[in-house]
Amino acid sequence: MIKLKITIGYKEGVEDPEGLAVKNSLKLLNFGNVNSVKVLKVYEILIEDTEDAKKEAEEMCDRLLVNPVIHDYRIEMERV
Amino acid sequence: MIKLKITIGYKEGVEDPEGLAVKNSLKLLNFGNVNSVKVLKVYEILIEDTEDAKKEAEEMCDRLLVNPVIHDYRIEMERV
Amino acid sequence: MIERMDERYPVYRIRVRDMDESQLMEISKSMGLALNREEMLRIRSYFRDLGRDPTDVELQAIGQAWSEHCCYKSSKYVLKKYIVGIDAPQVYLVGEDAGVVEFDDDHVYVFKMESHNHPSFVEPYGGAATGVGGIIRDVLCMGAKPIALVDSIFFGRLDYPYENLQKGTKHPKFLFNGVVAGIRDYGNRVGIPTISGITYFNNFFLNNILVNVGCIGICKKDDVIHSRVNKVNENLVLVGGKTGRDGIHGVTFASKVFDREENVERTAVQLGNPIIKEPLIHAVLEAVDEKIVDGMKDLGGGGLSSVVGEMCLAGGVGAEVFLEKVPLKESNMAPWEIWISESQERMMIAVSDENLQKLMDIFNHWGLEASVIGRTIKEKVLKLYYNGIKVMDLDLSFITSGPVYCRPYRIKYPSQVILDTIPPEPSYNEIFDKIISHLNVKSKYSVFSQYDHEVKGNTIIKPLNGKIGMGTHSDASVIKPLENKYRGLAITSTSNPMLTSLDPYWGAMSIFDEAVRNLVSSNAIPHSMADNLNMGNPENPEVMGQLYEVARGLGEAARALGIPYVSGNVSLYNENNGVSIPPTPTLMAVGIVKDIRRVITTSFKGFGNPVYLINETRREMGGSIYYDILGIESHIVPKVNLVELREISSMILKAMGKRYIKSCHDISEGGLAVTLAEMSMGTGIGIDADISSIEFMRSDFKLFSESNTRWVVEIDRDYENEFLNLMNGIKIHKIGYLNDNGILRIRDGRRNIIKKDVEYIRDLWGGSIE
Amino acid sequence: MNNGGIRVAVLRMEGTNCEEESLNSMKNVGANSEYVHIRDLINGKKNIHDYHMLFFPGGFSGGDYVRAGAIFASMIKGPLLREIVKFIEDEKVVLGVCNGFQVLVELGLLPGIGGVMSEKPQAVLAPNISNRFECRWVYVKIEENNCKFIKYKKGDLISLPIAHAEGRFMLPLDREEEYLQDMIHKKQIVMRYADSSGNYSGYPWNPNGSIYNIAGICNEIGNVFGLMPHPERAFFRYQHPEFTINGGKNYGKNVFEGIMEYLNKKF
Ligand SMILES: Nc1ncnc2c1ncn2[C@@H]1O[C@H](COP(=O)(O)OP(=O)(O)O)[C@@H](O)[C@H]1O
Ligand SMILES: [Mg+2]
Repeated sequence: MIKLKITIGYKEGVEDPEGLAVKNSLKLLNFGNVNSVKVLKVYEILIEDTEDAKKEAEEMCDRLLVNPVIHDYRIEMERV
Repeated sequence: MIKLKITIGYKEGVEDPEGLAVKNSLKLLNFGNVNSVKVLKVYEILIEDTEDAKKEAEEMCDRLLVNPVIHDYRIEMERV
Repeated sequence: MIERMDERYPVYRIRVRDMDESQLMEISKSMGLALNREEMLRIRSYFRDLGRDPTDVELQAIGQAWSEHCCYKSSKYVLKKYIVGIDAPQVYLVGEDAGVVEFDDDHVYVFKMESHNHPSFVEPYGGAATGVGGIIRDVLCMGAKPIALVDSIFFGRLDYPYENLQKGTKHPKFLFNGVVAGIRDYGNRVGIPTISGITYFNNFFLNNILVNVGCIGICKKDDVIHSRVNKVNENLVLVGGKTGRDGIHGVTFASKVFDREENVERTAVQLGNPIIKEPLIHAVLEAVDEKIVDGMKDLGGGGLSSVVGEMCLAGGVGAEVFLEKVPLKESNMAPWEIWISESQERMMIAVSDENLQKLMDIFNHWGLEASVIGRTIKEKVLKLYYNGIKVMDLDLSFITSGPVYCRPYRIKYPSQVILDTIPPEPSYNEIFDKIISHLNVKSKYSVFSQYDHEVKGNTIIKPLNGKIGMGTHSDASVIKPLENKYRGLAITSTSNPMLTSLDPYWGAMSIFDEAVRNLVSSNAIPHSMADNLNMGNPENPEVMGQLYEVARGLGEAARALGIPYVSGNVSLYNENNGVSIPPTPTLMAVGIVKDIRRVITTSFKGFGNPVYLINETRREMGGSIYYDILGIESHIVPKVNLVELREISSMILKAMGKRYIKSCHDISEGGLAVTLAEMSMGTGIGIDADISSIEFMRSDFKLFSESNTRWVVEIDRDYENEFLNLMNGIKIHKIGYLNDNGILRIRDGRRNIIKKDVEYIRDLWGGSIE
Repeated sequence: MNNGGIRVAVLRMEGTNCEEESLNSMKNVGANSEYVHIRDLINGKKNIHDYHMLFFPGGFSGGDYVRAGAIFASMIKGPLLREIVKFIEDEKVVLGVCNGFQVLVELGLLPGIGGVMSEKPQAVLAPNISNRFECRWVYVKIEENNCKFIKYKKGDLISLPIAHAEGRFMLPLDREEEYLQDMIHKKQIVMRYADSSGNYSGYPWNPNGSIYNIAGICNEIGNVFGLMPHPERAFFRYQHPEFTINGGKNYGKNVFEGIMEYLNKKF
């Protein structure tokens, strides 16, 4: 089996209301030293062994998980 | 500055509807070899340098980011 | 050719006076102005006369003001000719950000519908969300409290093969899920119910989706705020979100043909922030209530540039603005960026010195930014400063004198060759199943159930009506806007790309007819509409021809019925790789419900009640779901008789007033068969129907024709005679009686055609559309 | 007391968006209700002890980012929790609807096993099993309960609207049975999702996958009540989806009337 780990976040310059809200809340909770908050999502996908896991992961991103206009993503793989 | 990376996921045994939904969608998209999907959330928090960043991160989890009934979390730190 | 004006700040002078045409066009392109040759020449000659060169800020401001979005340069003429200025006593105020119409003696309702097509295609989630955010501001800035949202959304078919997609284009499923999620997350978070809309699939929209969102609000007559400032020395206060680089050139973006390479400008993409909007609504309404707001307008396309220019122009004053006073998200923005940024969640308020502090206190209390960024002046010019440097000094009349084009048009009459293929008679039980599970007939439950359509507790008719656990589609949704009054508003949205693509004129009439039908079905008096015209590339004369025909159809219908368009929107350049979408007008229609306790819904109510079909059925199968499924072409589309529409509507309302009618549903996509099935599903009550009394034709035409101006009504059995007397002179056909065995049975005389369990139909109709 | 009548604070912050109908519901049963921004409580401009009831309304407080109700709860936990505990010990009323219920659970005020509040949450309202926001009407059946102001009788079947994405009531897996039995024993379970005939069924009748079909619970004392359905949207019969069929029912009103009766008697 292969474990794909796809990490997705907003591109630089896309303002994320969730990150902003978390940052503001943390500040109000007296974490005064918080500078910025970025929220990422990780999909850990277990697939059967295959030749081209990387390509498959990319296709998953393309079809379902990611919009390249606003998202950056990173794929990691590991045989398990 | 210190970059805290807090990764939050469901505890073993807690059903993850989003993971299931993604899995089903992937199957419908002909990724037949998908076995399971787990969704994690990552908060990347940039804070000013401090003595006890770890403790601070834990407190953030405790006070806002995590509900211990269903969540597990992991903290990573990096000086940037 | 370009010269820096100041060492410290990025401000430039552009030497347009010395440029030749190709250099001018180069400037238009490199600065993202989207102005054409004539427009650039006009700018050059203006500055030659003035004896100086413009700054980059000035050129950007002109680019914004002359964009299609802001000045309607291609459509103004057509709109004037047909759509606007329809005389009707209910109109209270038009021509501002949203239409204002009389609700009762003390109140007006305010509404508008707007497209957000291009941004939603590039980024479905953020595009749709900011569309909702923008339309809310349009209503809010009139001083009205937003009370409901509408979304009409159009995509390619969800079963389209991935392999056939154009490179770089996202699949309809991705776009659909993203758009619905964007509307859901924004609408639900800001707490305004999304109560009505359209969900439509057709490969017309594979490469250019449509997202039309509408908002309606309610306001005391005394509280209506104009989108203008007409006093000198007023403070211009920018409230709400901060200004960032996001959304720059969104407006000029909408004036261009869609071509992926060039237009994927990330800066035009925003996600919107409902958690700023929610308190912003409270704060603005509080200020309105305090009567300290002298003028207000939302920042939409064109940002500060448009809002200051338009408010001043409308009020007959000028303004001085100090750009360094604008609160920024990023510190290093250039003055021109600040001036035209389209960052979301911002409004401009004009307030006198005397009331300024009060206004600031209100926004402070809600934890929102509010900054005085300038003042109005007597001279009708716009003067802009940035840290002491004068970066703009232009006559308002020049900036706002955008070109108006009378573009060449060619009307392609579809009926030059009339095609009307007639299929062999089908197997009825089979074709019925296909029709009821057609993507555009199926239940849209999976969409509207994701929208909180009941927040605020005022939604009386919801998108789904009937018994809990069952339920069927409603024709219009009804809300109760005032706490202490039973008077209500019915809201519906209609469109039919199949018909408007075959025949823009009759298609437009059809969607008008459907809007009226939906309102009447709910016991609402049709009152006013907003039109949203989604069209292809206007530089193509055939597309302009379609615009003329659509506008002509809509205009004639509205005049005949006395129902005005009080606001609207034109979206042009819906084109991809040289293929324009078919003309797709969408309407948002509003009706008055005299007493919400008397609303009528589409679900069948009582065993033994007789059921009637109102008006004539014709073999007009062009554009029907039936022919779509069979893959058959016909140019014979449903026509509309406006006199009949007016008269029958008023008779039905009269019958409802006398309580003869227990349920009512109009006949639209899928024809009579679908209407009966939908009425059954609400409560699970079946019907024994006989269609032999309908005009003589083959049974499939009777059942699946989409002829206009028709309704099915369930009559209270105790009032059948009274109903018949009242409807004297109108063509009505008794269809049958409601039964108590949960079966939909249709025969044509002695011939049994369809027999289905209502629960079986629900399984087909109610399944997920994904 | 009763000189200023029964005073109700409808709490709000950015994104709570059901406060209007919440306020009206209490107003319409005779309470003297006002909106109170939590900022005014935190900075001491207003005092919760001036009220008889705290109403945590529905909505998307703080955008529901992080987790539904988490931001709201974290904002008031430090500065106000002790006061709220005293408020509860005074046997005043705390009501949380939908997002408000989520806040009460995040605060550790519900279920409140072993005390008025727990240091950490003992339960959670997790994402719906359908993984989507759902707005529709459901049936709930009333349990034998010790809530001080529920007038419905055990076994009553009523219908109410829901509108949430995170409503799946869950207890810690390792203590699920223990906590559940404890709650049952102490009659803390007030209402459970059921089908139209009153049977406890799975999805879609149980709209979110809550364990034991739990829709609403109260604390041990019976004066803190949280529920996912929206009684304030079922206050008038014309709000009911069957209004045009059978005249509809206003099942939600009863909840507010019960609260008024209790408070009037008590204070
Ligand atoms: N995108 C949407 N958003 C909200 N409501 C929708 C949406 N799509 C459809 N609806 C609702 O679903 C119901 C059925 O829609 P439709 O089939 O277009 O109506 P009709 O039966 O009048 O042709 C209507 O109440 C409509 O408002
Ligand atoms: Mg209809």
